[in-house]
Amino acid sequence: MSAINNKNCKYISQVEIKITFDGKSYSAFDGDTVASALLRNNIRLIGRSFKYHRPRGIYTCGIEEPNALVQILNEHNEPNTRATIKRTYDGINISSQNRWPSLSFDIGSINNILSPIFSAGFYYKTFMGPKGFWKKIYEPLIRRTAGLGKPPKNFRSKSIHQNHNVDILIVGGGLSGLIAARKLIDTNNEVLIVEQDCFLGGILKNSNKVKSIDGKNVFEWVNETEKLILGSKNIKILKNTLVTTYNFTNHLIALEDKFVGKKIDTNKSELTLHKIRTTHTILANGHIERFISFRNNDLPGVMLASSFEKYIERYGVAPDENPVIFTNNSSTISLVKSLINLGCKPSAYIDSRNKNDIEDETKDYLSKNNIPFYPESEVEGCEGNKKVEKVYIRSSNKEISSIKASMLCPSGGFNPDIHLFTQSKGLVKWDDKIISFKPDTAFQNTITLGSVSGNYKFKDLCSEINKKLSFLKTNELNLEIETNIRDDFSIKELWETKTNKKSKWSKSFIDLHNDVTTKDLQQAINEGYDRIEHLKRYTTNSMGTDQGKISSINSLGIVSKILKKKISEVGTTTYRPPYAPLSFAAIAGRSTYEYYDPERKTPIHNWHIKNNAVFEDVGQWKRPWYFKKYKTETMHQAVQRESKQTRQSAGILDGSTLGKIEIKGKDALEFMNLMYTNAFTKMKPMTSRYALMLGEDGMIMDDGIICKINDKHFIATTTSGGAPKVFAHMEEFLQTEWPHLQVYLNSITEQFTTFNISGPKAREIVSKVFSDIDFSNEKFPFMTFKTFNYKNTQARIMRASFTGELGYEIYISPQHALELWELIFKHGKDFDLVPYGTETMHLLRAEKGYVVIGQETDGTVTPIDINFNWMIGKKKKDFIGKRSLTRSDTAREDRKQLVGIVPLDKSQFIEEGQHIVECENLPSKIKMPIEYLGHISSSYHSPNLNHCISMAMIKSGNKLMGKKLFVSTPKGTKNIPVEIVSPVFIDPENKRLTS
Amino acid sequence: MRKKYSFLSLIKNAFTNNENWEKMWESPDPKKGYDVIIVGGGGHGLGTAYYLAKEHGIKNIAVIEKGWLGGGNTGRNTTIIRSNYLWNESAHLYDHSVKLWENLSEELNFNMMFSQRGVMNLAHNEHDIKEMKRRISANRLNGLDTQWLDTKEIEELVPIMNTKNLRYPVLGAAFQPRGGVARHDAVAWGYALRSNEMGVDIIQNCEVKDIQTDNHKVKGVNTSKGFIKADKVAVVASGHTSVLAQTAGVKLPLQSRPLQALVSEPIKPVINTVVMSNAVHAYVSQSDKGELVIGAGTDGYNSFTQRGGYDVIEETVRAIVELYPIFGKMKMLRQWGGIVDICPDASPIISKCDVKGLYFNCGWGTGGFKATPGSANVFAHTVANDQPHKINEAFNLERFSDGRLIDEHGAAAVAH
Amino acid sequence: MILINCPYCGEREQSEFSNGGEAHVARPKNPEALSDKDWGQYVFYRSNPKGIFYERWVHTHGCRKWFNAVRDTSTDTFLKIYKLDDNRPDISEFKSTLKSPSGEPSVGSGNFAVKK
Amino acid sequence: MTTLISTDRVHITQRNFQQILIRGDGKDRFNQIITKETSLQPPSKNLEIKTSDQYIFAKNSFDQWTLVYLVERDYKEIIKTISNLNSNDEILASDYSYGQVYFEVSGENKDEFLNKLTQFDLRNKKFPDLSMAQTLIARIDCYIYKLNNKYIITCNKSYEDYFKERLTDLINL
Repeated sequence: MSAINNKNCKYISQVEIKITFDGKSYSAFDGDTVASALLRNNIRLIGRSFKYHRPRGIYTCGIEEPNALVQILNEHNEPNTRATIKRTYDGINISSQNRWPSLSFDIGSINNILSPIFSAGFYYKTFMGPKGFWKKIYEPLIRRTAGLGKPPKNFRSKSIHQNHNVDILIVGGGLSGLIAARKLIDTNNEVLIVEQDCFLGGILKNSNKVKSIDGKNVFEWVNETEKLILGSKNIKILKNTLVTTYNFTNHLIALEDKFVGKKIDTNKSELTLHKIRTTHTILANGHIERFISFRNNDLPGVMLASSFEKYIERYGVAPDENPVIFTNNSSTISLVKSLINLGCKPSAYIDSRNKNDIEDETKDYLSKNNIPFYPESEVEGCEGNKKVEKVYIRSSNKEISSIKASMLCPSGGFNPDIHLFTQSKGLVKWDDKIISFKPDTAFQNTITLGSVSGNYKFKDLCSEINKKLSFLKTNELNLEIETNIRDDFSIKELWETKTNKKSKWSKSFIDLHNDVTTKDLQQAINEGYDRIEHLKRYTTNSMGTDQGKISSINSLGIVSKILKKKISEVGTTTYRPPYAPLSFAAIAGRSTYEYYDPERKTPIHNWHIKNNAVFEDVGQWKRPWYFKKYKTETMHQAVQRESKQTRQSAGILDGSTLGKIEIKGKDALEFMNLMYTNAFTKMKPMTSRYALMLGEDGMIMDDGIICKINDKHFIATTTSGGAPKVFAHMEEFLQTEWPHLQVYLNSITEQFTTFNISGPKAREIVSKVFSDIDFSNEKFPFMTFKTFNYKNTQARIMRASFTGELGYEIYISPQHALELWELIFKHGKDFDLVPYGTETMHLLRAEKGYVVIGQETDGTVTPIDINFNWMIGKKKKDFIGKRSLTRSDTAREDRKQLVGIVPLDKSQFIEEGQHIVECENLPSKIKMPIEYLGHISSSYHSPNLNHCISMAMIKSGNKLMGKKLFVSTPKGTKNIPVEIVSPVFIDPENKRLTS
Repeated sequence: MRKKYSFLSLIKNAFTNNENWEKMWESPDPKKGYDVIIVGGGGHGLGTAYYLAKEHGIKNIAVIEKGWLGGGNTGRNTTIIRSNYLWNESAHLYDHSVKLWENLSEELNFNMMFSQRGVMNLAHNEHDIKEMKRRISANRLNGLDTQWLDTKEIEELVPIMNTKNLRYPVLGAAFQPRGGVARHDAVAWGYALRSNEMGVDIIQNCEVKDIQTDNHKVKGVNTSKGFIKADKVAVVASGHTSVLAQTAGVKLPLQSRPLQALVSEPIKPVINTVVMSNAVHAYVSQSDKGELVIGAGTDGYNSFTQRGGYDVIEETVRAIVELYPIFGKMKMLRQWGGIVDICPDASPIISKCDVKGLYFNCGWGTGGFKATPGSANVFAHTVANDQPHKINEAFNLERFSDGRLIDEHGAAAVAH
Repeated sequence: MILINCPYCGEREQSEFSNGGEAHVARPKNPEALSDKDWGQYVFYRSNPKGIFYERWVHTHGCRKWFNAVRDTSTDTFLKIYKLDDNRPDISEFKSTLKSPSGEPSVGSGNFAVKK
Repeated sequence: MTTLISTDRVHITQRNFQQILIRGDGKDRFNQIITKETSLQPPSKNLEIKTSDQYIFAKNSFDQWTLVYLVERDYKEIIKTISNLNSNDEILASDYSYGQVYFEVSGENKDEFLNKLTQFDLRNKKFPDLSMAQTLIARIDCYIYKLNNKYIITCNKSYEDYFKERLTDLINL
């Protein structure tokens, strides 16, 4: 660790740890970031730039870093990690990115040699070669050189969300944030302070600018303040947490790293995403230093002045003993003082301001410490092999001299960090005193304090805060703040320095991350991309992972010069959230992987598991798809077995997932007549009816069976998928269209489990189970139901079936569900009762010609299309969707209608989804579209008929009974000859249902 | 074709330090009047101007854009191109577009970076499978190249995808090899370049306030730069189309909703095809810069803020982190929203209306970018001949009265 | 995310609510009397203003009650929330921030951050 | 009553209660019938709870009340109460006794713990004692009752396993 160590830095322990960078081992202090650790070992080269693969070093000391992105190999290869933020720990294994074979020798730098050809937007103007070349040759080449880090390894994170509801959120635990917090101690506001570092203090700990507060040194004042806050009842502090997103109505997102400086324990949550709902937001997130464009301003060894100062003060390491300082403002003198305190000395102090604008204190201090001083001068450029070796200075008389130096610290002034403020939809305004944008009109309850509001003075900081927080009616707080720099900030506009070097290869960068040069800006404007958004998209300026934090305002400055417009007229590009790259794992939180979506289970779910059910996802429900009788039984075999056995003896299905709605009230009958197509007026009590529900567009939305207890009390069942939609649909019309109707609704889906038993032997089985109920045909006819008391619970049995066999639907309280289900099987054993799943249910209902909503219907099918005219109450004045049934298109004769289809050759199988055509063969390569009559909606091999049966929706199907047509096959060109038949394949007269 | 771009042009300009590239398009002030005014300077609007000039010889045209050209939805979509729609009319319209995409770079001599790397729609349950098998069969009969992939084939095409160990496993996919992605900005810039060369005026930062009509015939438009006369006005301004139609007394059944998207930070190539998953609202492809471009669902309410709610981002990322485990260690770089104008049947409107000389092209919902060249081509035909082209005949305004809808919402919700 | 003040339950996260589209579109009393065109207007056409918009919300994951709201769709600001049976507030009560039909509002939408 | 989680600052037990869901207009006649059948006064203010150690009577929304019996009663009585209520046309009562699951959450850190699963504002000034709310917890529709410094959370039985896994998973993260 050869670099100068600032012993009296209080934020770094002297405990040594070992880190590995590109395979070599280095030692560092516990508390170092990757950047400060590498600087401690005098490592300058850290990566290769995005496009030209030029050598790049550490440019800043924070989130705004454009260059130092590294890969953390022992953390699942996490790419694009900011070295200036990532804290090291013993054993961390870091590798540089975007270079092959090695960092010092990178083939990619060929792009730099060819760079005159690769000007801005070059890829729009070439690579158009012969067809397909782009995909096969050019694109793979470009994609391989682009992209920074290598892809990470698979990682199932356990990061969580933490929601907060507070009155006041303070973003930033720096000087302004702490002053605001002290004013709020023990008031009745619930306050949350969010700080991105692991220490409070902000500028107090990151720089040498403030000497003392109320006579105490800054470290003591911060500790004293922190104790006061932690002692308060109403203020909480979140450290290592960065606010990334400012949503509408004061809802902010912040990311907390729970393993800062520690090895990640993968079965703990390594990140917490805080979702903060606040009444007031105080933005005290400070400012960001911007750079200056000059020749080779991307060489390793160029580092922003305040970042250099932060490495000394915050991390206790001086990256270089004699850096050159190049500034256009009055703030960099504090860096000089830091260096002198360490026994170092800047090798030159270049200040571009006019001689008489430069403060006397600065001039005196520089001459007292005989530091070479170049007023009214600027850096023309710098040179060196993969690091700064020489700096060229253009003095006030325009002559250029050069000096030896290994580090160059530019400072182009400071931008208030307005990213979050603009995300909050606030408007910013240009301020000529600080030559930057600053917050102006807030859109939400947003208050900006300190340097983020454009106020760089320390003296009147307390009065600004007291005034802005006066509405909170807290105590006045005034502090005596002593500074190492003159209080009023002065700056002279300087975006770039020109070079008189005419070489095509000399580059002055405006965006270090995406390798955009100032020449690219000029070229883009020449080509007509003069709107700032066009410029950004054409040159990709400030579109990198740093979003141009240290350079986007500079690009506006340069563009306004070229266009001869004021900067506020040029405007800014959209500040798109997040403020800094935000971990996907944290955004997802714990609601993913096994918790992505709930698994809803019926009360007898475990019985299904014990009996080898294979499950299917139906919405959030897990429903038995089929039951394996033996280990190797396939679905086909199981379904054939279950279907045959149900028709021959008896089968039972767990139908608990079907929606059930209880409808009761004085006007229940009128309501039901309006909601469904059927007429319920003449329907006798204790009977049930299959009913259809339409949308206002006349298309079928859901179906179900309605049980009428009396004119004022109904129970409706719905499809499993349709349950929430039908309940909401009923509530909507009751509340918004027919509030005069007195009707109440309750969803009772989970209050009753439902067992559907059907088959020739069904009556015997249920008679045994419910011995006190008379199941004879006379006493218990088809489509009627009985309510009874089962072990003191309300129960109901309805005679209906979706299989076409004699069937009963049993509605029982979940409390006795398993016990009853097992009792049914006990009795059912001697009648060969078989449990079946949804696949068999589909097959059996298809044999019977019953439709499934969502399979035969797809939102474009009316009741008439599937021969349900009988379900439409003709005499009813109105019901939802009725008017649409008579529209010209819905009343058309040639609409698609429901038909049955059987192959002429009984051994052939028709695939679902295939289409009905009139031609026997299809061309192998279909050029012109082929007319088709419709599609196969359902198709099964029926074990009861021993051939394939299908249902289809085809144009004017009713007129095509008996016609011979063809059905396409997924791959082949030979179509299957078929015949159009009635969709009811079994028991058309419904004898089995009604006997 | 005056400006010629090629590798040679890059080398020639390298010698002069890239200082004298020619201007792509001019940004003049509007003339008093034009034969045709196109309201909306996105891909569709600029494309319509190009085809009017190139195929119908109408050159006295102005494209009027309220902001900067290509700044609306053209600059805010996830750049996916496909044509595997269910109904014949949609399949023909979108495939007309894919055919034009296939040599648009050559035609405009401006690289659209159209990469036919295939588009895959994942099936997560039995209902998805049935719906996709039907769509594949319908596509095949319409001459499209959609095919069924089983899980093994999917894993070969997308090695980073986790198909089995997730809440709704991937059971298969419908795959269209001719689908893919393109560079969205290049479309607007390419069309602007070439139509400007043929004499079309491209007027930026000029907002159309209302459309002037006189007994059911269009007269011109009032703009922030004064009144401009025109015999024909073609409005192609996505969500704002219904606002402007209102000023001419025409009602459109549009609803404007935010549709959000996000990109990850750039990494080396990991995915070489486009993967869409409707059930979990997550669409993924990788841009040439290495960023993974991810599309989310629409927000549930009308809005023009080009933002949308944060919960929509969370919904999509929840699915993606499970579907692609490498995302566990990657970061989101940017999130934004476009405004998609949706028709009740999720199909567009490319149609005349009761007012003579007034035409509308809107209602593209989430399908706008992929349709850009095809839509512009048939809209130009409609405007030039005052008669719809065969391909966009069905996408008229009357369908909302007679009920002849083209419902692309896909099958109704899950049932059984 | 937007905070919505349910008239019955107070301020709740927007994820608890569902939007019901344009408000005050009463279902025709006698649908049979309408022409195809007029019936089509009721079923398919809803206004789509950029600016002041009268719309319906329902507290789906809460009290499940429907209510109305006036919202500025250019900035997603709720200007007024009122119950179903309250009468429709007059549009003059609300001042849209828009200067022109499709102009950007004077208050930023995050896209035009610079005060003109 | 089974204990799900028991740390020093968060305590969660799973309970079982009988419950009746009542719908009506809340006017005088409605109140009279309810008082007659249940011998309890239904609360009239939205989201308000009336409670004793025996029961919780809550008004959940404009036309809905829930009566949760904290101490188990003879189930025959509950069925009788429900059918008596239903004999009035303008009242709908449904038995919610066995289709729901119940969790009791107490402990000093209960708010911060629950706020890992829901964005709902649990602070007293927004969610006062003796009040209830219907909201989303762990992506599931729940009822949450606040009484003497503890919460009773109920949701549909089909979510039981998922809800319990979410609670137990969080405690050790």
